Parts: sequence; C-alpha cells; structure tokens
Amino acid sequence: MLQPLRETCRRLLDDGTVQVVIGYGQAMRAVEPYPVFITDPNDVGQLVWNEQCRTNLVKYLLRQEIRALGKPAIVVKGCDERALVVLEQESQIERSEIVVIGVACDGMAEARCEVCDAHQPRFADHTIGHATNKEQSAERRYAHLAEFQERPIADRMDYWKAELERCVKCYACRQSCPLCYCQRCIVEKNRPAVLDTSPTLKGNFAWHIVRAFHLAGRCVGCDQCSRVCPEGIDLRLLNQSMARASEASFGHRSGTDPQAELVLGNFSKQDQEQFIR
Amino acid sequence: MEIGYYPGCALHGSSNDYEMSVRACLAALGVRLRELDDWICCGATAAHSLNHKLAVALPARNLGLAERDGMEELLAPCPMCSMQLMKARRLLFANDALQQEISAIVELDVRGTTQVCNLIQIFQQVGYERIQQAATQQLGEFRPACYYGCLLTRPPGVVQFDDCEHPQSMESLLSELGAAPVEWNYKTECCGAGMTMANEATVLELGHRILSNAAAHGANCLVVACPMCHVNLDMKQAAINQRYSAEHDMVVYYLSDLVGLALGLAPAALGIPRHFVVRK
Amino acid sequence: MPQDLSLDTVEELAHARVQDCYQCGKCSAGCPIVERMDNLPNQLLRLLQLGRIERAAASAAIWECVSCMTCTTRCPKAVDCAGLLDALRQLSIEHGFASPAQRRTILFQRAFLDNIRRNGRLAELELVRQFKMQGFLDDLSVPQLFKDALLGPQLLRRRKLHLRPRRVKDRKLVGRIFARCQANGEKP
Amino acid sequence: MNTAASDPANGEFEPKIVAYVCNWCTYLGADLAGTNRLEYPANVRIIRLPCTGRIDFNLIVKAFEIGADAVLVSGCHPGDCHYTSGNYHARRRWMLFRELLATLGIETERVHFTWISAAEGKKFQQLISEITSTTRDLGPYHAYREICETCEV
Amino acid sequence: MARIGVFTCWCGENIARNVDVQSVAEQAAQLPGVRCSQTHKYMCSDPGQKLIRDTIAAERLDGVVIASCSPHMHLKTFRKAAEHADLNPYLVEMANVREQCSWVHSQRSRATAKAVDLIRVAVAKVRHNRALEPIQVPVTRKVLVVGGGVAGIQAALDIADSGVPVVLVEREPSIGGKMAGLSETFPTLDCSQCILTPRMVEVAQHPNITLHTCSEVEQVEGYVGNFRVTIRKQARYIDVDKCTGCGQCWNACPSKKTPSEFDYGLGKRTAIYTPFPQAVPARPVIDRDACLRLTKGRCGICVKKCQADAIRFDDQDELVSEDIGAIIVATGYQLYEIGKPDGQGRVTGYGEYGYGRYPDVISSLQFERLVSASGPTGGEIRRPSDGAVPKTVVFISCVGSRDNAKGLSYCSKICCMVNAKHTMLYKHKVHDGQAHVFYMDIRAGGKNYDEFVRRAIEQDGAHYHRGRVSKITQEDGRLIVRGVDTLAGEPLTIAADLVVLAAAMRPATGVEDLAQKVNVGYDEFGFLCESHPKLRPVETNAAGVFVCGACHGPKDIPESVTQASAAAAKVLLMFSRDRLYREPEIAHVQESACAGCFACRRSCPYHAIDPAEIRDRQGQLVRRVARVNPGLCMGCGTCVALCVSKSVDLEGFSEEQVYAMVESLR
Repeated sequence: MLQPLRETCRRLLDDGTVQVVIGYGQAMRAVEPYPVFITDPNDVGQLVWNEQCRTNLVKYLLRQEIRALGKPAIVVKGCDERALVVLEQESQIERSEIVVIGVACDGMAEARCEVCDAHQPRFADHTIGHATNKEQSAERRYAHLAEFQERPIADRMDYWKAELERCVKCYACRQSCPLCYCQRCIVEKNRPAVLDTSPTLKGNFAWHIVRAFHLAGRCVGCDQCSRVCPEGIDLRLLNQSMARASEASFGHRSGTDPQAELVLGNFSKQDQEQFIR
Repeated sequence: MEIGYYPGCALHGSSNDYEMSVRACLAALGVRLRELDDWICCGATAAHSLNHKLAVALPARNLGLAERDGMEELLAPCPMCSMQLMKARRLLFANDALQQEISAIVELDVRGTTQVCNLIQIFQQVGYERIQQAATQQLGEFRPACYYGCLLTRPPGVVQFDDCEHPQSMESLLSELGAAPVEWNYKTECCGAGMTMANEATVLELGHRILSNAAAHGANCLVVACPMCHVNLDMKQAAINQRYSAEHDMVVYYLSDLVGLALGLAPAALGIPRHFVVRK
Repeated sequence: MPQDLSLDTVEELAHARVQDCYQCGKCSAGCPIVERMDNLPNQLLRLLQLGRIERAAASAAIWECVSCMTCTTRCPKAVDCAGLLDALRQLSIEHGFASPAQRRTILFQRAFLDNIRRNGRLAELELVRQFKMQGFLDDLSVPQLFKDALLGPQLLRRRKLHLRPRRVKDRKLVGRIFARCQANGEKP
Repeated sequence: MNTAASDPANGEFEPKIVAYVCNWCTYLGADLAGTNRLEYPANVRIIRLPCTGRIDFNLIVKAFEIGADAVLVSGCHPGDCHYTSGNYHARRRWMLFRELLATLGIETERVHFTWISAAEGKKFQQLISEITSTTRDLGPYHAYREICETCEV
Repeated sequence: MARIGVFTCWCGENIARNVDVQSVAEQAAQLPGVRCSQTHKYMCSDPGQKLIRDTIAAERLDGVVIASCSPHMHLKTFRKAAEHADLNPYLVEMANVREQCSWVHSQRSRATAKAVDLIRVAVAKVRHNRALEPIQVPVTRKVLVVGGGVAGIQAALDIADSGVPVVLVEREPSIGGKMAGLSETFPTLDCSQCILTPRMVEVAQHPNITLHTCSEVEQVEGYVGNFRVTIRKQARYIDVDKCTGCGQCWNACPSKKTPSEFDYGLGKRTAIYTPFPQAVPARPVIDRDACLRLTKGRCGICVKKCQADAIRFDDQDELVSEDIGAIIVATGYQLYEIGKPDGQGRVTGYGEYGYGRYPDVISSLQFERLVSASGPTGGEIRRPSDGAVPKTVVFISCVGSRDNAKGLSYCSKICCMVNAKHTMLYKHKVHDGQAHVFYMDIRAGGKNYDEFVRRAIEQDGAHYHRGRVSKITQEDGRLIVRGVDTLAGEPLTIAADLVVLAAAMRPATGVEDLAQKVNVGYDEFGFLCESHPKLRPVETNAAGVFVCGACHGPKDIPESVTQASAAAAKVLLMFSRDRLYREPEIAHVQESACAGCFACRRSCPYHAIDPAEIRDRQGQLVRRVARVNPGLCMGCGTCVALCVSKSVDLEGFSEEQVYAMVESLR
C-alpha cells in the first residue's frame, strides 16, 4: 500500500498536478502519526500508512496557510472522505481544485471501524489498495448510542453533568472537527454573546448543545472530537444522536451522497410531526 | 455466445416440445445453453397466491445459483418462470434487508445481479439481422398472429418488456424472416392459463375469442412464446371446436419453431409433430 | 385458525390499499371474463371499501378471475386488484365460503406447492396421485386437464411426458426453504 | 426572582412558562383567545417573533437557563406559513433538537411544539391550561436549575 | 437606550378591571432604562396620542413602550404618533396587556404581575432597537407579460389602457394562444375567434404595447421594480416592417407538407406561413426546418413573389434588453401527451387507447379544429381516416387527469364542460349521430355550467356512462371501445366511428426554466405557485412577479381572464407610487464573519440571498459570502436560526433584542 501511495504522490507533485500533498508522517511507531505537508517530490518518503492513521486530515484543507501552498492532494480513508462531500455541499471546497487520494482501509482498531461501511473510498480521484464495503445495519452502527439511551432520563442527565463538569473549554473538539470552519465561531461572538462562554457547568452545557446541534445532519462520525478531548468526554454520543435522527427521519447520512440535499435548510412537506400538537 | 438456462418445470414436463424447439433453434444460432445446476421450481402462481415469502425465496434460490456460477444472464423461456424470477430479482435488488433475509433462507448469497430474460430477448440479443442472414428458408407462406398473452408484458413494472398494450417484438422478428404477421386485437388478452385446472369453460371461451379474432384478421397460424398458452390454444383447440361448434384449424407454433424453420431445421427436430393441431 | 375477515387482513395479504380505489371501473371495463362475474371487480372493491368483506369473499366472481393482471396493469390508482382477488380467494377457502368446485384452484395450488416441497420440481404424475390423496375426488370432477389430456394416451403418444422427471439433487434444501418461509406465520 | 414563579398568596408552585410564537398565526390565536375572553392560567410569557423559522434552538436552552419550567414553541400549521415555508424548516430543526435534548437527559416533556392558527383561540386557551397543569405536576425543573446554579458560584 | 417612556393604557375598564394599572405604571418606572411611566384612559385616542407626543418631546425620549392592546391592533397608530414627535417609529414597541393579559386572567394580582413582565420584555427589546428607515426601491414603470394567450392579452391590455407601457413576449409566431383555435366556448356557445380576434388586433395596434412574437425570455436579472430582461427574438426570415401580409409567398411556397401546429396535425401548412388567417401580427414566418432554401439551398420562389422585398434568408436571432418593473407570467398550458413513444418500442401514457395508432382516436383540441369553421374540414365533422361523417362518437374524460399511475393526480377542471360542449356541437352538426361520454364525476361548478351539462344530456341526448374506458381496438374500420357503466353495473362495449380523448391540462413546456429565471416556485407538475392560495392568489413569492391563467393551474377562459385582470390590478397598484417602500425589518449579513456555507440561501423562501464575492485590493477572490437582497427579503428570519456563526441577523428581531427579552424574564 505504502509504495503505490508514495508513487502516486510523487507523480502528482512531479507533473505539477498539485503543489502540496497532505498525508500522514510518523517518527516512530510509539507516537501517533502526524500530518505532513509535502511540497517536494523527493520528500514522499516521509509519507506513512498504517493502522495508526486515525486522524481525519480533511481539516487541514481549510487552513489558510496550507491553502497558500497551492493546489493540494489529500490522503483520505473511506470514512474521512465523507467530510469532503459535506464540505463541497456547503461550498467550502471546490472539489475540482483538490486531488483526493483514497486509501483502502481495513480498520484502525477503533470501535467505529467494526461497524464501518466505508472501508473503500468511493469518490477519490486515485484509490490505493482494495477493501470491501460491507453494509452495516443502522442498529449496529448506532448500538453504542442505543445502549446509552436505554438509561433512564435522570441517569443521562447525571451522566452529562459529571462529564461536562470536567470540560475545560479548550475547544479542541472544535479545532479538530473537519466541519467546523466558521470565520468566527459563535462562542467568539459578542453583542450579544449568544452563549455563556464561562467554563462552568452551565457554560459547558451551552457549548456542547450548540456544538452538537451545529453538526446536526452534518457530522460524518470521524470521532475526531472524542479522540482529541483531553478529558475523554464521549462526544460521539451527542453526534450520533443527531446522525441517527437525520437518518431515521430524513433518510440522510451525511457525506455518503454528493447529490443528496442537506438536512437543515431543506424540508419536505411530508416530514413527520407526531411530536407537534 | 453462452447463456444461463432455466428450463422450468413445464419445459421438463408436458411442454417438452417447447424445450426441444428452443434448444434446437438456439443451437442453430450458435447460442450455447448452460443449464442452471440443480435448479428448482419458481413457485409459479401457487407460491404467489399462498405465501409471499416463498414466492420470493424459490426464484431467489435459482438466482443465487446463477450468481454463484457467474451467469450474467439467465434465459427462462417460460414467461411464468421469467416473470417470477424478474420479480424476485427486482425486489431483492432494491432491498438490502430482504436480500439478507432471503439469502439466509435459501442458503446462498443472492443480490439480484443476474439479468433474467425471455426467449424473445435472446433473439433480440442475437440480433434480428443476424438471424435473418442465417435463415435459409423464407417464411412467406406464414401469416401468423403473434400472441403474447399475459406474462410476457405484464406486469409492465416488473417485466419491462415491449409495449404492454401493443407489443411488436415477435412481429418484427418474423417479418425479417419473410413472414407476414397480421395486426389483430387479442395479442395481450388472456387465454385463461391460470384456470386450465379449475374452470375449463372460461379457458374454452377465451381461447375461442382469441382464435376467432386471429382468423378474422387473416392469420393462418398463431405464434406463442409460452407453454401454458400453447396448451390452451393447441391442445384445447379440439375442445373449443366442440363447445362452440367451430372449425378452428389454427396451427399454434412456438416462436422458436418458426425461427427454427427459417433456419432450415426439420419440423421433427423442433418437436412440431408433437403439437395437437398440425399443418395439413 | 382462519384469519380475520377484516379489511386489514385483505390488505396485508394483497399488499394493496383498498381506499385508494376511486371506483372508475376501468378494472371491470378491461376484464376478459367480466361477463361471467356476479359482482364486477369494481363492485368487489366497493364491498371491501364498505367493510363487507364476507360478501366479497363469498362472491362467485372471485373464482372466475383468471389472474391476467389487466386490471392491475391499467388501474389509474395503481391498486393491485388482481392481488386483492387472490387474497379474497384465500379467505374464502379458510372460511368455507367456497364450493368444492371453487376450492379446486387453491387446493390445486397447495398440492402443487407440496409437490415442489418434496421434489424441488414439479412431478406431474405424482401431482395427480396427490390430488386423490387430498380428497380431491370430493366433487367427482377431476380437473379437466387430467381428465381429457394429461392422462390420455395422446400426451404419451406425443411423448409429452417424462415418466421419470429428473429430480433435484438436494431435495432436503427445498424442504428447509419451505419451513423457513412458513415459519413466519404465513399460511402454508 | 421577580416573575411569577410562585404565587405569594398560597405558596403553591407556579410554573414559569416561556412561549416563543410566530407573529401571524399563534400570536393572533392568543389575541383571539383574549377577544373571546377565554380564561387561562397567567403563567405563560409570550415572546413574539416573526416566524417559527426565526426560533433558534438556542432560545429553548436560554429559556431553561433563565429558570423556565416549560417552553412552548408554536406557529402556523403546515401550509399556512405567512412566509410559506418557515414552519417547515422549523419542524425539521425541532425534530432533531428534541433528539439532542433527549440524549442529554433534558426532559423533553417540558418542551412543547404546536401549530395554532389565528382562528384557534380555543386551542390556545386549552393548550396553555394543559401545559400549565402538566408542568405543575412535573414540579420545578430543578435539574436544569442546578446546572445553572453551579455556574453562579 | 436610557430614556424610555412607558405608557400604560386603561382601555376604559378593559385593562383596568383586572390589572392594577397604577401599580403597573409605578413598577414600570423602576425598570432599567425607563425615564418616565404614564397612564391614560384611552391611549389610542387623540388626547392619549397627544400625551405620548408631548412626553417624547418633553422628556427627550429615545424609546417608547405602549402597554395596551395587541400590536396587530395599534402598533402602526403609535409608531405614527412617535413619528409626529420626531421619534423614529421603529423605536416604539408594545406590551400586549389586554388581549393576552387582562382579558384572559381574572385574578387581579397575577394579571398585574404578568402585565409588568410583559412591559419588562418590551422595555428590554426597545433598549436594543435601532432606528430604521423604510427601504426605498425605485420603480421602472414598465411591465413584461410572458405569454400571449387570452390571459396575457387581457393583462397586457388592462395595463396598457391605464397608460403603462407593456412588453408582450410570445413564443409562437402569433398571439392568441389556445383560445384562438377553439370553435365555440362554454357555456354560451359563442364563437371563440369572434370574441378573441378583436382583442388581438387591439394588442397589435396599442401604442403602449411592444409585441415580440417568436420570442422567449432569455434572462432575468435584478429585483422588484428593477428587472433587466433579455428577450431572444428568433429569426423570422421576414422583414416585418416591409411585409404587407399579402399572402403571395405562402400561396406559392412548394413545401406544403408540414403538419399544421395550429390544427394539431389535422391539416398541412407551407414552409412560409401564418399559423391562421387572423394571426397577429399578420405577417408570415419561415419554418427553418421545412424551407427548401434554408435546408437545401434551393428554391426561393417566395423571394420572387414578394413585391415588398421582405424575405430575409440571412435573418439571425436577436437579443433585446428591456428594463422592467414587474413581470406577469401567463404561459398557459399544453395537452398531456396521450400516447408518447419512448423510442424503445413502448408507449408511455395511454397505449390502451391507441392514440397515434388509430387515426380516428383524437384529442379534444383536435376535435375543436374539426368543428371549427376555420378548421381543416371547414367545420364539417369528418373523421381523419376516411373523411366519413361519424355516426357514433365516444368522448372520454380524465385522460391523464386524476390518473396517479400515469403521473397526474389532479383534476383538469375544464374537461367535463368541454365534453358536454363537444356532444352538443356534434349533435348540432350531425343530427342523426349519437354521442357517448365516459366520465368518472361530472364537475360543472360555475355560473350556468351544470345547466349546460344537463342540456347536453336532456336536450341533445348525449349518453353519459359513469366509468372509465379500458381499451380501444379497431375492427372493420370501427373503433371498439371497451368500457363500463358502473351505475348499471355492466360492462359496455361501443362500436364507435370517432373517439375523442379529453386529455389533461399541463403547464406549457419550458415553464420550469422560466420559473427558475424569475425565482417563482412550481409544484411537482410544473404549475407555478402563488404566494397565498386565498389572499395573494396572483402574487408569487418573488416580489414583483405575478401569475395568471393556466400556467398556475387548470382553468377555463373566464377564470383566466379574471385572474389576468387581477394581476394587472396588482401591478398597477404597485406602480401607483414612484418608489416602493418596504418594511426595513429584514435580514442583513455581517460579511466579515460569514463562512459562506449558504444554509441561509438554501432555506430562504424568497430567494433573497445571493452569493457575493469578497476580493482583495488586487481583485483576487478571497471568498464567497452570503448577501441579502433588500428588494426581496420579507423578514421571516429563517436564515438567522440556521446560521451557525450567527453572521446574519434580523432587524427588529435581532439576536440582541430577542436574548434581552428572554433575559428580562429571569
């Protein structure tokens, strides 16, 4: 896998198709891979590919300093690729201005990989390796959430109080999210301050409600936010509850169909409304 | 050209004349039939009426066999079989959950990827022009009324073949071969196939109407592509004559019979002598 | 246990919605055997709409239907009229509305399926034997096909019968498929 | 607390209910209840917005933050929106947001969504009476107040 | 704002009965930012308003809250009062302490407490109000009417007669539309051409109407009052100014085999032709696909015959630009394609009726031409196959209409009347003939409509059968119609000489394209959407664009004409002022914060949000952001709720205001 990956990147840099390749680098096995931005074809040897390449690199496409390097190629897994689809639907990237190198992935030894149905990239310009996409039922994909929701409501509230009590408002969840691209995040808005930004329980609830809901119908489940949270807060649960509701109510799985209409900002007259009196 | 082949019970039973005809005719056109290994019955109307799941599972097993053996296409000359297979295929193709459930039931992975086609579609694939070039005999003496019956074109959503009100595919083929098909009005009217067992009076009445309309429009023979239509119009013709004091003397050919004749095959090789009404 | 004589049962069996019908009569207009029917197809649908399932299921017309699907094909409201008649026949048998002559169709279909369950493919001669065992001679009118043709010397003379049809190798598998399909409560 | 959280007369718990309503249907429905003198409990505080499409999910959170025991969101029936489709957008938003609240353990029975037209004064009256009484039964929303109080420390 | 005046009204006893007004006023005076608090018996009365005006001046108030009735009742009144006192009217808010307080709460203490809360909310809002000026939009007093059928003609004449210039665009070579081809009209049986052609001539001669035929709308830019419309005029190959319409050319043209569009293929026309004798403009056009000169480079007989030297084989399409203030869409309808070959041997639609297969199965519009005195048979009813006079004619309703399986679920509304008319016209011409009608329901709601249908049955002897026809076949030159009479409960087969299918009404082709150009919504069938089905029936959600006629839904001539006049009235109303004033309570985008995800744009019901490009000094594109078109925004605020970075806000209901209102209830 690695060899063809490096060769593809070299070729793209060599013939000037792209000016930078965003990929994974790694100093040693003991430390996590980190993003590398390769501009010189002779540096493709820095690229690695292994079962530790968990990070979704798509976020880096949006960074001004990286955009300044010129036309990019980006290494993505089948799951990461979904974020590209959403970014395109939301006019954040011009798909033709990016070369996508999809790498087939057998899983990164994370829980989500066991229910992954995007081992093989589907929209990439170049695909390295081959994996089979197996359909996964919604029950399986949302098993973690379903289990949580079994709990009585008061338990859930207690759970979140205990979890969010720990949040230090470092905003790593936001910084790492490939779909958080606002010029000015809502927490930085004053006059009026929409949210209580204090690192108190109230402020933390306010932030996480906003964060989760701003990803409603958008989150692609890369789990980057949970992965980077220094307090280990399981933000997946909130993201998944939005994703499952979008799928169940509107048949929408974000990032799986470039032609699909986004959930919010669109509507159907047939939308259900049993909860409305 | 090689193609998967699903004969179905009728062609292995009392309609073996049809099978002879199909096999001989396609062999002459260079189409090799690869019979589906260990096929089972498609369930016909019985499964459809009594157990909807079975109505999917039985054809699905056959589709699974075809997929397992890498067949891209499967010919089912009996329209009952081809319709049941197409219907199951359509249901499976669109529904992942059903796919999983049925695959478990029939102990074989079924995805609905194998295309199912009827006899006419095979001729279309070979190409009417090629058939015409291969023909050695002109069918000029034949003025057939092409009879499609119910299941070749109905339900249109399932079979998606030809026009369900005014089909033309048999006519175009036979015209290519020199025959002069007549335009008539009972092409897609029912012969009572489903009632052969239970209600002879109906079958005779419907058959009588079909034969009469064909004759009125100047036909000198009927052409069918269905074993059940053949039974009702050929075997039952004597009974029809008796019931209605009529004098129908309408030879009923399978489509492959006429194509075979055009290709120069002997009537016996096509099983034509096994018909009840024979040409004098 | 016979299934309920309710509209729900009919609609579930037929996978069709009766209230969709707006009584245009196109089903009756195109039906090839409508002249033989005591209730026209659209009238049967109307009876169902009114909840008079029993009257519809006891109608002789449902036994005249030849399942040619002309009605379903041309229905402007895409109501599966032929499927609804299928369902009515089934209910009619279960509730004993059908005369022995009328029962023939369904009994034949059951015998047919039973034959396939055991053989994997249809064994025509065995099917005949089966009829007799299932009390088919109740009405003393052995099905026409068998009376005048199948058993007649003509078919044999024309060699239109395999006396020993090739059987399926894995016949047990077919039995298993049947068992699994019938496990879900649908009528065998 | 200077709003009607409790009635000093009898000390009984008086729920505080914040209602976000659209200007063209529900607000007029409430006006009609008044014109027809249809009495209902005085616990609801209406905040008028142009359209349900304007009602941000955050307003629901905000209401709890200021100590509401229940929140009502109401607008035009589907097809009747003054702006043709604001309520359809709102409907989707609420559907998802309810789900999020449920996951967070926030009591969704304290969040009410309704369509009330300008002609439905009676419905408005009944609804407010009903919500007031069910909220009374649920009691004060201590759980969310606790969240807010830890912040004030 | 720190100098707010609160004015609490007693409303006689209406408020004071259940609310302690004096106490409310005292509590209100204590609210932050409140300068003074007053009461009055009737605040909306002249003395009440004077009190407000005087206080504003005396206390130099910068905000006003009136605690009285519903803002729907008197907000305008009080805003006007403030304006008279030189206070910006948008700095006035109301607290509804009557409809939503004193009238619905009888317990005085609680009603009083609530009244104070309502004032608290209003004060909180007003503290964050901004002075707003109504948005002014200049108006170009010129109207584009798209479609020259009866609706377009009516709208154009109404507007032009009032002195406003009109640009009328018609795709065909002549105006007149479908109505010009009709024989006689229900329920009066007056001649269609006799009533329409004078109106057509009026259009041609009207000094305020510019007529573009063979033309289509190419592009629409701008917004209400200020559209710029580009019109594509197709090459006509005739110099319309020189041509005298003498007819020498078409009489001599050797290419005579093109089926006449006007006769729906029942007759033939030449390559250079006028669609019908009364065409407006009365000038021919050359069919570039049929003309021997244009296709094969030979011929040119028309050039020799033309004494006016008006033939222009080198004519080119031409683009014309017009500045337009309002647009009326009147593109009308076409008939449902009854049997459409799909190119693979199948027919979509009604294969069972044999339309296109049997020449004597025709559509209702074809039948109109057969009965019309100007039609291909000169008004004698002769069937297409052999010219025989049909003795039995079957008319079938709902062909395409009310047929979900074929794709159209709606009722086409006019066909019941058309069928009744046809049976009568037939009977009046073929006295010994018999008409049969297959119908599902007879829908004849309208002045003198049901009487008309009954006349067809009772006086003219049409046989009406309730049931649909299943199939039509041909035997021995006759059409065998298999139907049913569900009332009799019997199948019914009729051997007919002619079958007429009343095909459904569908919007004209290309209407979706046009709708997108003018930002008007359309339903699944392509019919254009009005703004409100009851109260704004000719307006659309695109400000300045109006609809009338059958492009909006199936309708008959009287209804189309009514709607056309209504649209014209709406346009004239809009033009009655030099400038348009719009409420300033609309959305605006803070472009520096906008991330350009365009969720707002997706959701905006008025298409009021467009992408705008932010460029640096070198002109390089930095990014795209959303921008609100103030000419289109109606102020619903859906965009505000959707914007994740809250870069869009709504004047009058801004984030700041709304949060302050909620906070005030703490």
